[in-house]
Amino acid sequence: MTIKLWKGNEAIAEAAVRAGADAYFGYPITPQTELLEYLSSRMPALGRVFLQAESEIGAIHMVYGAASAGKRAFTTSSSPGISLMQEGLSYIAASEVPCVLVDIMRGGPGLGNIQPSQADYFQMTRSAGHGDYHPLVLAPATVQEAVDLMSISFDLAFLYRHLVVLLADGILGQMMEPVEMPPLRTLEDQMPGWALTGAVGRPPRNITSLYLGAEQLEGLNLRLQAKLAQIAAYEQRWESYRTDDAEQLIVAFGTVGRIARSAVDQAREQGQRVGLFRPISLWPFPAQPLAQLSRHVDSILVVEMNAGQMREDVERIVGGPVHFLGRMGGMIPTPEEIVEALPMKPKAQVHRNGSNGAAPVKRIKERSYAPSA
Amino acid sequence: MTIKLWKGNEAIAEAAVRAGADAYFGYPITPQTELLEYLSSRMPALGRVFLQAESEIGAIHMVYGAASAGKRAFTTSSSPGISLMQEGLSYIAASEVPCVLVDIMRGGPGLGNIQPSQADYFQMTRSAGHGDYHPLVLAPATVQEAVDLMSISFDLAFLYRHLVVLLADGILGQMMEPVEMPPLRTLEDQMPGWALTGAVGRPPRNITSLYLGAEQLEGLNLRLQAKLAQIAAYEQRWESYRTDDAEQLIVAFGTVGRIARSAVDQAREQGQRVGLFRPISLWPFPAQPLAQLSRHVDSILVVEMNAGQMREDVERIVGGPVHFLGRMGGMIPTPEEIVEALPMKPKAQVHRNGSNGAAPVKRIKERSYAPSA
Amino acid sequence: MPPVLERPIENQTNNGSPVLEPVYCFPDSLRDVHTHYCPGCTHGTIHRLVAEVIDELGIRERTLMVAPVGCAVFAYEYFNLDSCEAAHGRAPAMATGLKRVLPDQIVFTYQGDGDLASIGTNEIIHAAARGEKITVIFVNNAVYGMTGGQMAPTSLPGQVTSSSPAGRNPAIQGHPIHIPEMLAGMPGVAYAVRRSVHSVAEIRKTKKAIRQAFQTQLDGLGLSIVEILSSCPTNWRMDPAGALDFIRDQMVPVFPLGDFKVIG
Amino acid sequence: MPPVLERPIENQTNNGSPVLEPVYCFPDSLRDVHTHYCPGCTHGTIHRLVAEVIDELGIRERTLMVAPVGCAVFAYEYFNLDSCEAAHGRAPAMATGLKRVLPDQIVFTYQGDGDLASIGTNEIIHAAARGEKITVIFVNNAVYGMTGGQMAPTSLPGQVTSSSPAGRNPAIQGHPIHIPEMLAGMPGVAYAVRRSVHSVAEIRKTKKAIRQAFQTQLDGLGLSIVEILSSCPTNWRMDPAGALDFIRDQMVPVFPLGDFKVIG
Amino acid sequence: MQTSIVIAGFGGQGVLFAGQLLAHAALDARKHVTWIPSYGPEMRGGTAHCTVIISDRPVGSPLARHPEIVLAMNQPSAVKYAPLIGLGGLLVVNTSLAEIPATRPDVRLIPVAANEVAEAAGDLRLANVVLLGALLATRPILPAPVVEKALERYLPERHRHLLDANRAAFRAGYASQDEQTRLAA
Amino acid sequence: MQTSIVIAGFGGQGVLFAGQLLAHAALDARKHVTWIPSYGPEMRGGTAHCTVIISDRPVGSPLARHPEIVLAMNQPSAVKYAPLIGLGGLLVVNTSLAEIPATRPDVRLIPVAANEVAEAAGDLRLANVVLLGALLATRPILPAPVVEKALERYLPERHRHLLDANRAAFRAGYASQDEQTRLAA
Amino acid sequence: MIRGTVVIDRERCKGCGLCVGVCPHQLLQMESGYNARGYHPVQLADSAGQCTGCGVCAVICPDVVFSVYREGRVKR
Amino acid sequence: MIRGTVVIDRERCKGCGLCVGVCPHQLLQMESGYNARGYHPVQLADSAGQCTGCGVCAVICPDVVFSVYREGRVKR
Ligand SMILES: Cc1ncc(C[n+]2csc(CCOP(=O)(O)OP(=O)(O)O)c2C)c(N)n1
Ligand SMILES: Cc1ncc(C[n+]2csc(CCOP(=O)(O)OP(=O)(O)O)c2C)c(N)n1
Ligand code: SF4
Ligand code: SF4
Ligand code: SF4
Ligand code: SF4
Ligand code: SF4
Ligand code: SF4
Ligand SMILES: [Mg+2]
Ligand SMILES: [Mg+2]
Repeated sequence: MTIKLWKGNEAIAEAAVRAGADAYFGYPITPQTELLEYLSSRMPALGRVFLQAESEIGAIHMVYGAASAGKRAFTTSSSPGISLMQEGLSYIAASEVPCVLVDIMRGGPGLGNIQPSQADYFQMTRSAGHGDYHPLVLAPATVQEAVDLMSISFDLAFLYRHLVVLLADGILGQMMEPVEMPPLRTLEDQMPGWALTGAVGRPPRNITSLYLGAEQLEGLNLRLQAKLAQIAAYEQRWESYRTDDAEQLIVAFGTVGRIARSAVDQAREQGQRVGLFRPISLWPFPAQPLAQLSRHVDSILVVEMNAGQMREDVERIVGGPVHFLGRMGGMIPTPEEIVEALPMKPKAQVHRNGSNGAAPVKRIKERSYAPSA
Repeated sequence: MTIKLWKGNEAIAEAAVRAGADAYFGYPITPQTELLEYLSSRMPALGRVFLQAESEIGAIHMVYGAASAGKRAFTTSSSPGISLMQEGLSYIAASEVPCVLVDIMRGGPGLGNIQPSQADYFQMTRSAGHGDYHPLVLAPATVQEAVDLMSISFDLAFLYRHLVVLLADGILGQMMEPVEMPPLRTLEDQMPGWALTGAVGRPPRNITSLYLGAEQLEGLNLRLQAKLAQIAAYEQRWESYRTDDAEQLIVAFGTVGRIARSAVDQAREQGQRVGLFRPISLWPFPAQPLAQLSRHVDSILVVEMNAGQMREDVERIVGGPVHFLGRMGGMIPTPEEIVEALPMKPKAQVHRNGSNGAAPVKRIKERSYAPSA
Repeated sequence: MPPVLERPIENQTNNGSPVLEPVYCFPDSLRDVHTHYCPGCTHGTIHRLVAEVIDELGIRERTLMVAPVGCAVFAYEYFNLDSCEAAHGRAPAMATGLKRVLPDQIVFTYQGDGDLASIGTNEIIHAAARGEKITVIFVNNAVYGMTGGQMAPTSLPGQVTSSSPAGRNPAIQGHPIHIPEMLAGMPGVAYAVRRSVHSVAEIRKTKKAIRQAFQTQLDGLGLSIVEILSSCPTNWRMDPAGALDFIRDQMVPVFPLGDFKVIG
Repeated sequence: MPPVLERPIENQTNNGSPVLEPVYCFPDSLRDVHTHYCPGCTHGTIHRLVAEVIDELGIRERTLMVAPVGCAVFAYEYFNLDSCEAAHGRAPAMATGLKRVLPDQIVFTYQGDGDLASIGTNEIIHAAARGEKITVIFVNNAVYGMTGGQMAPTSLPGQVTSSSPAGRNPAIQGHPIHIPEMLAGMPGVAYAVRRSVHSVAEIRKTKKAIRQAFQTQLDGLGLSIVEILSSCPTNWRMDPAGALDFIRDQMVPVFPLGDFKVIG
Repeated sequence: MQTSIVIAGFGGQGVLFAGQLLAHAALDARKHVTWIPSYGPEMRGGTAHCTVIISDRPVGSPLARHPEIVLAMNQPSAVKYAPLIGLGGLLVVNTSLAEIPATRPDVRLIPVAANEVAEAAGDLRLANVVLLGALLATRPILPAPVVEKALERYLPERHRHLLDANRAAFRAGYASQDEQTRLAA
Repeated sequence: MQTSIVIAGFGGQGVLFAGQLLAHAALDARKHVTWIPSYGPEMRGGTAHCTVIISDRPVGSPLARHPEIVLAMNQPSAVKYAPLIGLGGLLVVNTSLAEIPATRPDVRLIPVAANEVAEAAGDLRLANVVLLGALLATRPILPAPVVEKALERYLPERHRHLLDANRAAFRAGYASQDEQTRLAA
Repeated sequence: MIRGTVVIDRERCKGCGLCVGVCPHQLLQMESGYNARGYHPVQLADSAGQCTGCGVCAVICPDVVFSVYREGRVKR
Repeated sequence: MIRGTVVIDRERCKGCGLCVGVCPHQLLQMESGYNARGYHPVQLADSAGQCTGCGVCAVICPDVVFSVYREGRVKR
């Protein structure tokens, strides 16, 4: 197999194609537009469905429709567009229709900007929209990992009949990295037993999220919760890096996860025993492995490109407040900045590059409940 | 002042009118429609603006517009409609335009049903939409409290130039209770210094959520976070009931909070030392008082009409797992059920009403991370 | 001439009278369940017409329905078809998704006026602009029936509803919206008509139009839509017969019946 | 005759020549800042026309603008007016909110074709149906300019864009959508026209239309909308002059210029 | 002291109003009180019910899974609620439209031919008030005069002309049980 | 070993392609590599830049606040990036369009009249490749032949006819520094 | 005149009365009794055998209550 | 013929060239130099005083670069 340079957005698109995507519906929004543009020629070339929708709301409901027919359907967007999909996502989850969503996050709130961000963590891990459920949320740190996760996302979606979200940010969407692409999968046209195909010689099938009776709707919810418990049991993904002897633990996901990796290396060079815990599945959050690791370290530093959203999960799991470094609005933490934010300072003062007159870094760094309370 | 029976939805509407609401824009959805219907005659009668929008998206952006003119503007909806407003809410928060939203929650996910629910806890407390912010979320337990909170909501919204959410459920919207209404406030027409009124003899004003530069957008976010920290410092509201000598603590909000109050009384009658902590502001969550209380009790039971959304906050704040009782889809926990879910059993077996052949109660009751991990 | 089923289901002897043949039976495309519609509500009538057409065209096993949010929210339980339930207003988008991946199936939406002409206007207009080969059964009863009779964009000037207690005032709340007229101008739309179910004669014409709408889809010509003026005795606070008169006397003048576009 | 400002701003002596009077100056209603528009992009032209009209009507201090999401997203920084920035497509709803609470102010939206004719179709149609007394400047450049030239509902048949690489195929992606024609049928709409800025003569006609649109609002007659065919040299991959020719030769035949409704 | 009352019947039988009347009266009697209807589409054409809770202290749940008192105005309501009544509870049943259901021995059963009594009092539609009268005669959860007063104060404008008929119906209902109670005593 | 390179200039000067070329070459040389552009509306008519990171181990941040190497193709880029260059870094500046900026003593400055050199090599638009040549002559972060090979392999189809000109421009850029380096030596 | 008859699905009827108004021979009337859902269902009062099987009752009925039968072969 | 002139805001010009094509007397041309934003701005080459102040350059210019002046009183 060959390794080629791929732009993140295009690599994700191609990975979806190779994973057997039958239909794509989307709406342009920076920084994910290349996904849509790439698919606008690639899907028709393979005789598959590509359709630019009139809006994100249109797109998610087209996906809902195509997925109801048992097809591998997906859409992609970025933060404001994802907000518009919240109702549709809730319907999809409640109807137990499998589908895949890619969110290439950008700066918010509001129109914000088009720079990278991780501020959809809450929006995606805490039930997209109303009601009780969590999408299965996967957060790659490299283009290769994005491709690998995209490759299994439809399988996961169909296995659990659930919504699978690939959560990345503008950096991952826009950057190029070497990628080994999986081969194009040819899927037999096997219609799942719940799909709408026309009621030929069988009773009709309905796909709905309406359960008028409270007991019926509680029944659906108990079924969903049971499914989520299963997903939580089987689908936790994470990476630990140099944690074996770590005294200080950094927790970071996605792009920040890879930056933190550099920070770990830098800190190690300076003699600090630092490790990295990088959740890959954000829901289910890899709670047990983190809880276990947390017992062996002296301090935990969560780093995010948001105001501390994953931090809340980490605090809940480790049972107390943690240190936090957050950059927002498209500002990207540097490895140096992360090292500097580590609570325990190295004994020896170490020379460090990169302090030549740059403006002082604004950041949130704290150790209390207050703003996240 | 007179006390009268009021239906929750109508009482909230009247309270908004008396608090000086200038403009209402809304879209029908059960179980909050009476709010809209009531205002459709009440607002025009006072020469104020009532407009039925074409959708919830239209409604929230009309509110955005009217609020940008410095007016007291609000809308109301229920869970699926709230999902549709997520993008607009994020814009409003980012633009720092004050506005008030009432969410009379119903069963989800998806179309679900129209029965009461508390499953918008995440959607409302964890940044409505994309980006880093939290609305100020107030959760009344009685119609009187709903009226009292509605009465201050515009003031809070204007004080902080922020989004204030009154979060209730179908029960509170539909029930009648005695209410003492505050008087009709007459507000001088004082235009705030940021409002769009026409640039008469002053430089133009812009209301925007666009900050193209990463530093600028981080600047906005730091300003928002500082404001949220202030709100967290000043706007925590809660009620403690019979907690002085409590060995077991129930934590519940809104309608479940009032039901839990009965459960506390019942358990006390059975000799159990039980107390209730009822957060009234869900964001900011009254973390300190709960943390303090938690140190004096043997066990904590969180009860919600959802799968355990507030539970995550409680676990984070008390630093470990708690007991949980959740009903969903419109099922309403009874005091008896809550008492039964209390982890410590009373020593003496106590006679209890209400077990005459009713179907066994389905519920989520657990003590582990699994499904919420 | 009464509507005649293509295939008489059974012959039977009735009280010793001569052999009687069924001329009117329960359609295959409906399920024999009780509907939740109010007495006299013409949603039921329209359900039957659609089912009869599907039966007559012999397409039951390849027809997919997208139900709306509105009083017809349970339509998927009443039709004997594969079907799904869209979010409020989004049925045309969901139908687009279905039809694009199953181009040989027949896909139709069944939508109310709040659903299609208010929250979901964007979805119907763009399905029409794209020329989606779907059929739209658009039931206009001039109110939000399901939520208790609030004003709809189709409510008549002066109409008192639970959210226009002083009567709809066009100067404040605007004029009723005319969907087939609006869509007829689009090349992607092949069939756009308005009918009513306020009398036996009109019901028969409506059935013909529904049939032609499905035929339009079978012929792959573009989007077909039949707006049907329908009654809501409950929210109009009328008896069922009075409600039909209201359609005839009040609604038809505002929503003229007719063909706005017929291709093929 | 060149457009003439009502009030000559200054007299000045230019290189010893006789007294010259200004006939064309920088409008008060624009701010003297650099815009981010591409060279030759006619968004700038349209900005100027709107500003001149506001100046000439003397309504700068009571005019509120709602900017869109699109290349004109920064319009609020370019106009010397109180203004705000709506979410993508929602400008008519935001304008409704503003106008309803400030009925004496002049409220206008400035929107692109992706904004108004795609994601925001619902908002414009219902603002029109309600007869909101707002003015809509609708800039149709047949692409999503801001995001890099994807197909819009207004893209021409055959037009190659970054999301219709084989050219827009009406059989798959539908035909272009005609907004003023669609709105003209609504009683709430008082003025609905299409203009272009591809030549000096058309620019002058466009200015007159913009003026009449604002006058319509001043007269309280209903919603006024001017669709303006505009260039996007960058995404069309043309030089600015070629882009104007493209409007004339390719766009105008698909989007005929004209008055679709004029009341008052 | 806390009493929960469910009033159930067909839509149109005035069950919601009967409950509101009780709630108003309870408030007038300076009690804590809640009223909550069944709501939503299932109301349509089907059955309706409401729950009233009257108490000496703030009311917790406004709903009662096992109400102490049930007023069943039709057959489906009688069938549905009879088994749910709380220990030692009371079932008032409109025998004009319902058969007397089987009840547990601890439940007191009050059959009233409410439609007939109402018709006699002037209007068939007053069966709801008849049942209220019968209830208060049996269990004085509120003083009857307070309820009569509430009738005067809260009868909606459009039914004002029926005030006397309402009062008569209430008294007839009350009298029916008064008598029976006396007979039973 | 890790090297971060920023290439900046006007839109249309080919800064993104120059970066991609470097990235392709780095991959061909079996290095870890990332490339990331500036993106979004500010590209329009204004300046564009991209960052390439070439490393012996997996790349953490694909961005560098203080890049070791900057190729500034125009004046604004030179002004913006000169002060940001990392300690001991390198600034290659296109003196055809930019004045030589003031730099810190630790920064090595390579002025190249790239437009002129490119024009001489056959096409003004090849200034980007000229600068790359100059860079590789100065700091051999990759072997020059690998970059030339990459040029062959990754030049987009529509520019194929310019392959020879590209190669010539690259060599001219390389030669310019080769010579200067020799002179400086 | 063609002779015919109708079969009424008593439990489906919601007693809306629409059919009563359209039968050309006034053969339909409401029962005084209730069906299981609490409606007065319609009944055929055709002792004279006047029903022609014209089917307009079936056309107007929103609840598919009627099956209509006619003497002789079905016309196509 | 009316005499006039134009004043060019050199820094606003984006060098799109539209004005060059519409001047009836071909009085406008692009500078070879750059302005601060990197564009070749337009310049007036009217040594013969041919400019009539007709203003069509101002009408076509998307970037409000021109102020136009004319001799005599402004017509109203
Ligand atoms: C997003 C959302 N908004 C609002 C509602 C509430 N809702 C349910 S049905 C309905 C109106 C239906 O009216 P119409 O489409 O005219 O159908 P009808 O009931 O009249 O047949 C509304 C507003 C909802 N379910 N979801
Ligand atoms: C909800 C949402 N969806 C998508 C976008 C991305 N977006 C920004 S501008 C734009 C298109 C603008 O096109 P148009 O309205 O035609 O304006 P133009 O740039 O052509 O002037 C899009 C899709 C967004 N910002 N928000
Ligand atoms: S409410 Fe109206 S539309 Fe809905 S079922 Fe009843 S009569 Fe029909
Ligand atoms: S991209 Fe197109 S519409 Fe946008 S500024 Fe450039 S030329 Fe104008
Ligand atoms: S078939 Fe005709 S005649 Fe017979 S009952 Fe029906 S309407 Fe009357
Ligand atoms: S029309 Fe149908 S539902 Fe109505 S009364 Fe007649 S048979 Fe019954
Ligand atoms: S005003 Fe007229 S003549 Fe003078 S430069 Fe401009 S276009 Fe030419
Ligand atoms: S039209 Fe304006 S921006 Fe274009 S070249 Fe002429 S002066 Fe410059
Ligand atoms: Mg309707
Ligand atoms: Mg556009």
